Amino acid sequence: MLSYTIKRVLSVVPILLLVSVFVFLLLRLTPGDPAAIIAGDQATPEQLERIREAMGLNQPILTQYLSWVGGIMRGDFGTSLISNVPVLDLVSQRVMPSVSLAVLTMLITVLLAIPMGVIAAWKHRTWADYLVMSFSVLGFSVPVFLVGYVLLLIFSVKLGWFPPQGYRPLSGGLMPFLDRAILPALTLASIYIALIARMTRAAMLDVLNEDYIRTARAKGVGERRLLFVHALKNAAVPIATIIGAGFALLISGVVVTETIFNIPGIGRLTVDAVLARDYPVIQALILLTAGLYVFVNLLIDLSYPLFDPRIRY
Amino acid sequence: MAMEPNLTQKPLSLRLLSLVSPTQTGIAPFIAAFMLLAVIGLTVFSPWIATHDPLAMDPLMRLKPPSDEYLLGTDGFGRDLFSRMILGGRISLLIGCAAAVTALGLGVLIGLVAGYFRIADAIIMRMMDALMAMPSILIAIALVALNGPSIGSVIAAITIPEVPRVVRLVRSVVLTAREEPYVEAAVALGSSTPKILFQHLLPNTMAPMIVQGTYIVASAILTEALLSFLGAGISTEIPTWGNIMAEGRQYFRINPGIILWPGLLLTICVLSINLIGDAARDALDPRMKKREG
Amino acid sequence: MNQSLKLSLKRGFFASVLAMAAGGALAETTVTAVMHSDLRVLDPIITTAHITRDHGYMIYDVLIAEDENAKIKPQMAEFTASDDGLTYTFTLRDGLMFHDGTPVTAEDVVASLKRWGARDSGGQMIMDVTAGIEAKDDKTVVWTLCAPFGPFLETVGKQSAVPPFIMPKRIADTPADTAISEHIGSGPFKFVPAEFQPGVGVTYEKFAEYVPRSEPSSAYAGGKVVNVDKVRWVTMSDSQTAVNALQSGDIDIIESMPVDLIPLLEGDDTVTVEQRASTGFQTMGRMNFKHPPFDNPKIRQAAIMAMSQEPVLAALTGSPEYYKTCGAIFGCGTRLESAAGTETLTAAGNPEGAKALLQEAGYDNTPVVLMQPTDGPTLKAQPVVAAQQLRAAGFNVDMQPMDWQTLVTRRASMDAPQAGGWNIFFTNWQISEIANPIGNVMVNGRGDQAWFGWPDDPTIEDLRKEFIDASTPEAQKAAADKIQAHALEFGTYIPLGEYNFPQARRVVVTDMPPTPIPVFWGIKKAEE
Amino acid sequence: MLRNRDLTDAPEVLRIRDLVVELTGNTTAPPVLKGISFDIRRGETVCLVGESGSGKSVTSLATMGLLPKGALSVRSGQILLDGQDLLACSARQMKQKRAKNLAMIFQEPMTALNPVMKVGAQIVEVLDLHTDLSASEKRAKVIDIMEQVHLPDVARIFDSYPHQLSGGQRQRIMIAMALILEPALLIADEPTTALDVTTQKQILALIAELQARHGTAVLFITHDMGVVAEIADRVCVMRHGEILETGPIRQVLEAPHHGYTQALLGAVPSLVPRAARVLAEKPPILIAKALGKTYRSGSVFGKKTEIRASHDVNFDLSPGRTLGIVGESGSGKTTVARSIMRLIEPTAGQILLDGDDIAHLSTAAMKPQRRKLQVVFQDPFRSLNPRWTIARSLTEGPLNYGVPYDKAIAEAKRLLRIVSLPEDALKRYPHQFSGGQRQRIAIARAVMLEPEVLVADEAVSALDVSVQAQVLDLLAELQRQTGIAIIFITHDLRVAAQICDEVLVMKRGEVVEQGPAAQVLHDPQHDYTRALIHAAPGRFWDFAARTPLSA
Repeated sequence: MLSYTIKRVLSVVPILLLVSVFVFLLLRLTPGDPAAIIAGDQATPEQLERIREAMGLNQPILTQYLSWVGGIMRGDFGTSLISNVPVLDLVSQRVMPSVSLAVLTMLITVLLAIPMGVIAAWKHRTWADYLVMSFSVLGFSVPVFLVGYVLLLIFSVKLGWFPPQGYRPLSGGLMPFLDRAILPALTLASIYIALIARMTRAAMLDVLNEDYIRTARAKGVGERRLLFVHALKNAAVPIATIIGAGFALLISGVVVTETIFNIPGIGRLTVDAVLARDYPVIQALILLTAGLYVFVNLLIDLSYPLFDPRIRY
Repeated sequence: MAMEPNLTQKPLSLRLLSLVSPTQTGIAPFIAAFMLLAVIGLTVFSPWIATHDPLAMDPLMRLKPPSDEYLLGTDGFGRDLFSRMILGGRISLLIGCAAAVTALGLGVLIGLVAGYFRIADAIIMRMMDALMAMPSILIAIALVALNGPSIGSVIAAITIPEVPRVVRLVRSVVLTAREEPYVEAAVALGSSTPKILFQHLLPNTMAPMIVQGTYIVASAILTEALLSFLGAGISTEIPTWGNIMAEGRQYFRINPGIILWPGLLLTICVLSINLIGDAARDALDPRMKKREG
Repeated sequence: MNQSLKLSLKRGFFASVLAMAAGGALAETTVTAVMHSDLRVLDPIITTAHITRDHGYMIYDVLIAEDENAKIKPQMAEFTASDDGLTYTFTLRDGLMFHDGTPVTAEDVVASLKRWGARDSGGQMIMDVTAGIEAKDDKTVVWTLCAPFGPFLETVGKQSAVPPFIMPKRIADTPADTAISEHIGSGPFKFVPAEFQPGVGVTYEKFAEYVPRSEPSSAYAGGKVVNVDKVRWVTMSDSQTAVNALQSGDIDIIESMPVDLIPLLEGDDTVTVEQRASTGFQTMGRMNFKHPPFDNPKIRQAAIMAMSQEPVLAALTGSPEYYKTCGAIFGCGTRLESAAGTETLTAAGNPEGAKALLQEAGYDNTPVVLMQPTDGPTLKAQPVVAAQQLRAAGFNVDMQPMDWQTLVTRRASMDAPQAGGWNIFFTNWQISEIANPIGNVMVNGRGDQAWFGWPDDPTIEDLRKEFIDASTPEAQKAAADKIQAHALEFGTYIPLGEYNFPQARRVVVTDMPPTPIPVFWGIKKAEE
Repeated sequence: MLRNRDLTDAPEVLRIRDLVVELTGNTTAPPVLKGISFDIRRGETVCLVGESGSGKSVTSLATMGLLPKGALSVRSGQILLDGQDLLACSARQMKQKRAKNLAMIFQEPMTALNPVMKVGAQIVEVLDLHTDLSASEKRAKVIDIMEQVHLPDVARIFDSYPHQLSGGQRQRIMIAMALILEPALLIADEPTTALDVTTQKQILALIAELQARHGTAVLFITHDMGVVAEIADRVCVMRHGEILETGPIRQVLEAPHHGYTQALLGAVPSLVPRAARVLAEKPPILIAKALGKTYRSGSVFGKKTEIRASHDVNFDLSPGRTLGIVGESGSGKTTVARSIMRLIEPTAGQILLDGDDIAHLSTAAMKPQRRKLQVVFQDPFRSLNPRWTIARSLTEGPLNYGVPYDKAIAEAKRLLRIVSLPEDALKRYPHQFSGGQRQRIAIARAVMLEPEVLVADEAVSALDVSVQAQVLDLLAELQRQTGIAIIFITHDLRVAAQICDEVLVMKRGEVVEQGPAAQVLHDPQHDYTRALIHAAPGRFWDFAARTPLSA
């Protein structure tokens, strides 16, 4: 188990290295020039050149890459070219809103999607199944921002139940947090619920066809126990896997949702940074989100033995 | 005990035939196909259906509510929303199909190589893992920023994050298929590696690729909308559902139709494609799960 | 529905719980504003971005400033000019203090002026004729010129785009092209570093030790009395969100209220929409003089002829209430206003005339690369409408969409349009920035040294010299008229009219100074 | 020995009358069960025997009330358990009866236990559902039944997960679970088919032992006549959803009425090795010397593991001869076959094909050798590319070696006649053929290249016994005509006895005994070979001759 864990953790390193190379190349090939953004409307070409020099944008790409990676090794992700604030400070200011939104979404999703999927599989080819599946396909088919705007229009503008925008930290109390977070979380959850309900259903259908389910029935096990004790635990591995894979979906959903509901999270930070060509910020953020994605999936991988004793590391 | 033959044993063409039999699939795919055809018809024949030139602007007639003159009202430049919406669908569908074809082409090629050659496999899959780990929407925005918001760069931006998914799927199919006795038999019969790759293994990927292709079309249409929404979409000169909605964003409370109508059309279209994809999956390969891998 | 019920619903589902929890701790007043853009760059000297200038007015003070009658008045310093116009003496008033507690000295002023002079285009023109800036003692700064510079005080006292903000010497000693990393001024508000989140918001605290001048506030001059404890600028991803937030009471002010959304606020008597100042912005197009087809003056002329301001302004603004056609390159309602040469622009355009002119000029259908920003609400509309107008006149327009940041980079490229250059783009200016030939960078005709587009136009340079040398307002006006006439004929740039977005505020916020630049002294906020 | 018990006085436990099961919602298709009737008395074992698709498993599932929902349903008939009609019971009543009154064990012990629950808990669950015992009483009762099914180290196994147990142990757990409440009826659906013969023998003995102790009525479903001979009191022979013949075991084996029964019995290969063929003095075409394959998996951190899949295999094979490689699962027999075929590269020894050592040839160097060496795999449904027509599959090999298409097609037609398939088969796809037909096509494909050696890897194991006989005949006929040498990999001693000249017995990667078939099978020297032969079900009976074999 330990050696497997170490091996898995180490296998993350080349992936992140590749990510760092991809990101770096991608950005250095873009035509935008942060110096021009800083200098503003009235700058002359010489002024631009001087700013570029001062920012180190004139060094060879490899030198820039190495100094960046070297910095990361020392825990220094660089400084925003635009606002001159250390990237790590920028990110740490913005992490909590995104993380708390993501966690709330996960909670809502797991609480709703798994029972939905289980019921759909159990009531296979009945109206309950069709209802869950229809919702699920619909969840995949509606643009996230449309869901967001419709929720906003109904629950905030028309009914006035929730504030239309903003974020309150959880540290300020659960209610104020939920007041602002519930609509964004529901928006974000729409596609995620669709994904996980669908996967749960598929995994449960597979499991329900297994011989041991027939064995359990032959023992006289009741339906509820059959579903939630015998079947669900066996379906847990694919469900956990899709929760991990769906994490990518969550990240892109976060970007949109934060824009609609004006939440000061890392999603918006990244989009802003891309549009402003703030290289150090984009690099750090893509690397960090990629790292997070890899880490979440690593955790899920390592959690498999909890669900399935056959998997041993 | 002998095994029961199952559906996957039939050639693809015959399995596709079962798609058009309602007893096999239920009625949903037929409704979906009908809706999709309706949407495609609307967009393909948009020049004849459109009531106005979708590009002609009249800033003095901007943001008009729906009327007999402007069926769905006008947008922020005074262009006819209905005409733009049906033309926009054309571009959105085009982007979706182009992205799917490109992603499948690249993915199948890379996936075949990764699945069959163990040495290439390790390197390719590491790179795919890295690509998968990067948040796709952010790569897409960056790519559009890189090449400018042209149709081509939007297609590329949507395609590239899809490729690793296709590669993984193809690879897993190849890994399974290469253990099939008929592939080993082909080795024993002296067939060359390219022959095995392209004649025995490649056809195996077709069924999952058709299914995956429909899903990519659907998700590409959504991604295009998302990119526009985040300010990295195609220019407003070429209407797409995405940029019509993105422009309508700030007028949502004034005229929700600017977002809702294209959104509805897009949803119907994507929903239909997804339903057809599900039906294709059930018909072609009951055990293949959506977006797994 | 009665008002109180509506209000209580608006407060939200859980918000009442919040109110109870936070009850009683509301002693301090905070004004929250959504500004026209997001504050990211904090160095007001290195950038010309308006939002950074606005930030400068919060935390820094200036030596001299314009009052509401456009007269230069003392602010930090009294000033005297020698009769020959070669020596200016500034004497700092008492009680000036930086936010770190150190007093403001003449040394600080000298350093700040030098950094500004190295960076600002007007400042550079003065520096060209400057013999020296010296601190005579702690309170006195003497600025000597080697030649008279007519608009000296107007330039040092200007508000835009880069006013000479005064900062401590140690900060002002930073080279002019390196961004400063410490934000300490002697202005009426203090910057709160811990609450600065680029892309989210920035907070300013009342600087308790600030001593305002005793005279009443008048535009940027007079006593800057602060009546609130905190000012917070927040970023809202789109204007509709901001409107929602304004109505729900999350914010107090929207600096730049999209006209299209004004109907949403109608009937809501907690909110009011108004023009903050009488002058607004000029929107304009600039052609590239270096490359075909716009290296040909006739074709530039044809482009001007092809265009009409009203559709551009309508698409940009939405309601005639908030725009006006105006051909004056130095702005309408300004001292130097002139309408020479803009008859077609302010009317419906003259596509037929433009066509004829193109034919005459032998236009060979060379594509016009038109850069179109896809972001930025005040920049999106002009290129789209202009492209349509140019096409209608027979131009072959290649509209290339890009985000604003790309555009900013690309417009600096002198390469051919096919090799990453460009032919035409559009942007906006605050009227005060373009109100005279010194501030207005577009009328600079020094070829490669000029602003993007790089016109090589000795005539206009001579006319600018004539303006600087003019000793009377009448002579200045005469010179400016000539510049106007020449610019429109030469195609220096295409003025596309003026617009002025209103602001929206909650009625509890009052006493805002009616300045084009949003300043926050004087503002009061009533308890709810 | 055949059972010979008189149970006519014992009370009837199960009585099935005119049971008709149909495809749900499809009244036009012929029913799956066409009105079958039979009884089982207390302490009696009734075997339902038949080939695939005969409806024997459907009968058992219908009795348990476990027909797949939405696919199959009972149209009419009665299933009386101790006089009570199960078809009239509510779902709730059935739930209570299962495990308590009737229990079932399944074919696949690997999949029939819940992989994520400890086996002890899975047995305890039966008691949870049907009794009010205290926790300690339950545990004691479970330990007791686990001891009754002869599980070793019961305390440890109680807390084990299914994957930690062997197949035989899992099947014992299943039996323990089924019998813990001493149900009146036990349904065993092919309970030993997935097990090796030695394990099968133990499980059959266990069922018999527990039946004797508890007086359980057993409904035993199997396709294997050997097993029937071992365990049945009475036999019901089924085909196409009908019971063709019922009777006491001896009567059915000795004097079958129905033609189908007769054919079925006739197809069972005899355990008696066929007469040795005259050894033609030809030099061996294939020689294996000290052939071995070891799988190494190492990781940077974990310890290196080596799995010796096969070791020190030596044999030589002359044209026209058949070598059998016999062993249970995991014996390494398939590894040997794949090494010889060079689908994998051996790690030790030599393979001399017609004098050339092919053990380590590259892909390119191997190509000219491949045509001398062909293979037929076990699974007829996967050994032909489902997307290719038969013509394309058959001509693949010749075309690879530059044979013109016309000639290849002509040869394909000729071979199709030899394997008794119509010529128009060329245009069809594999799914249009039955398993036996496909296997014949696979054989035709293998001999298209006129190879010197044919490797048949469990080539008849997946086929019903009647089809199996046809395919074996075909192989023999081909060998007679072409003088091809055959390596026949099998786990089935009966098949080996009928087809092989020499036999090589493998156990855990080692060859334990080899020699002429008659000698090895008739007079085994090694304990393991003896155990294997001893475990072959029904070895005391010659089915084709309908007489007991004298030992």
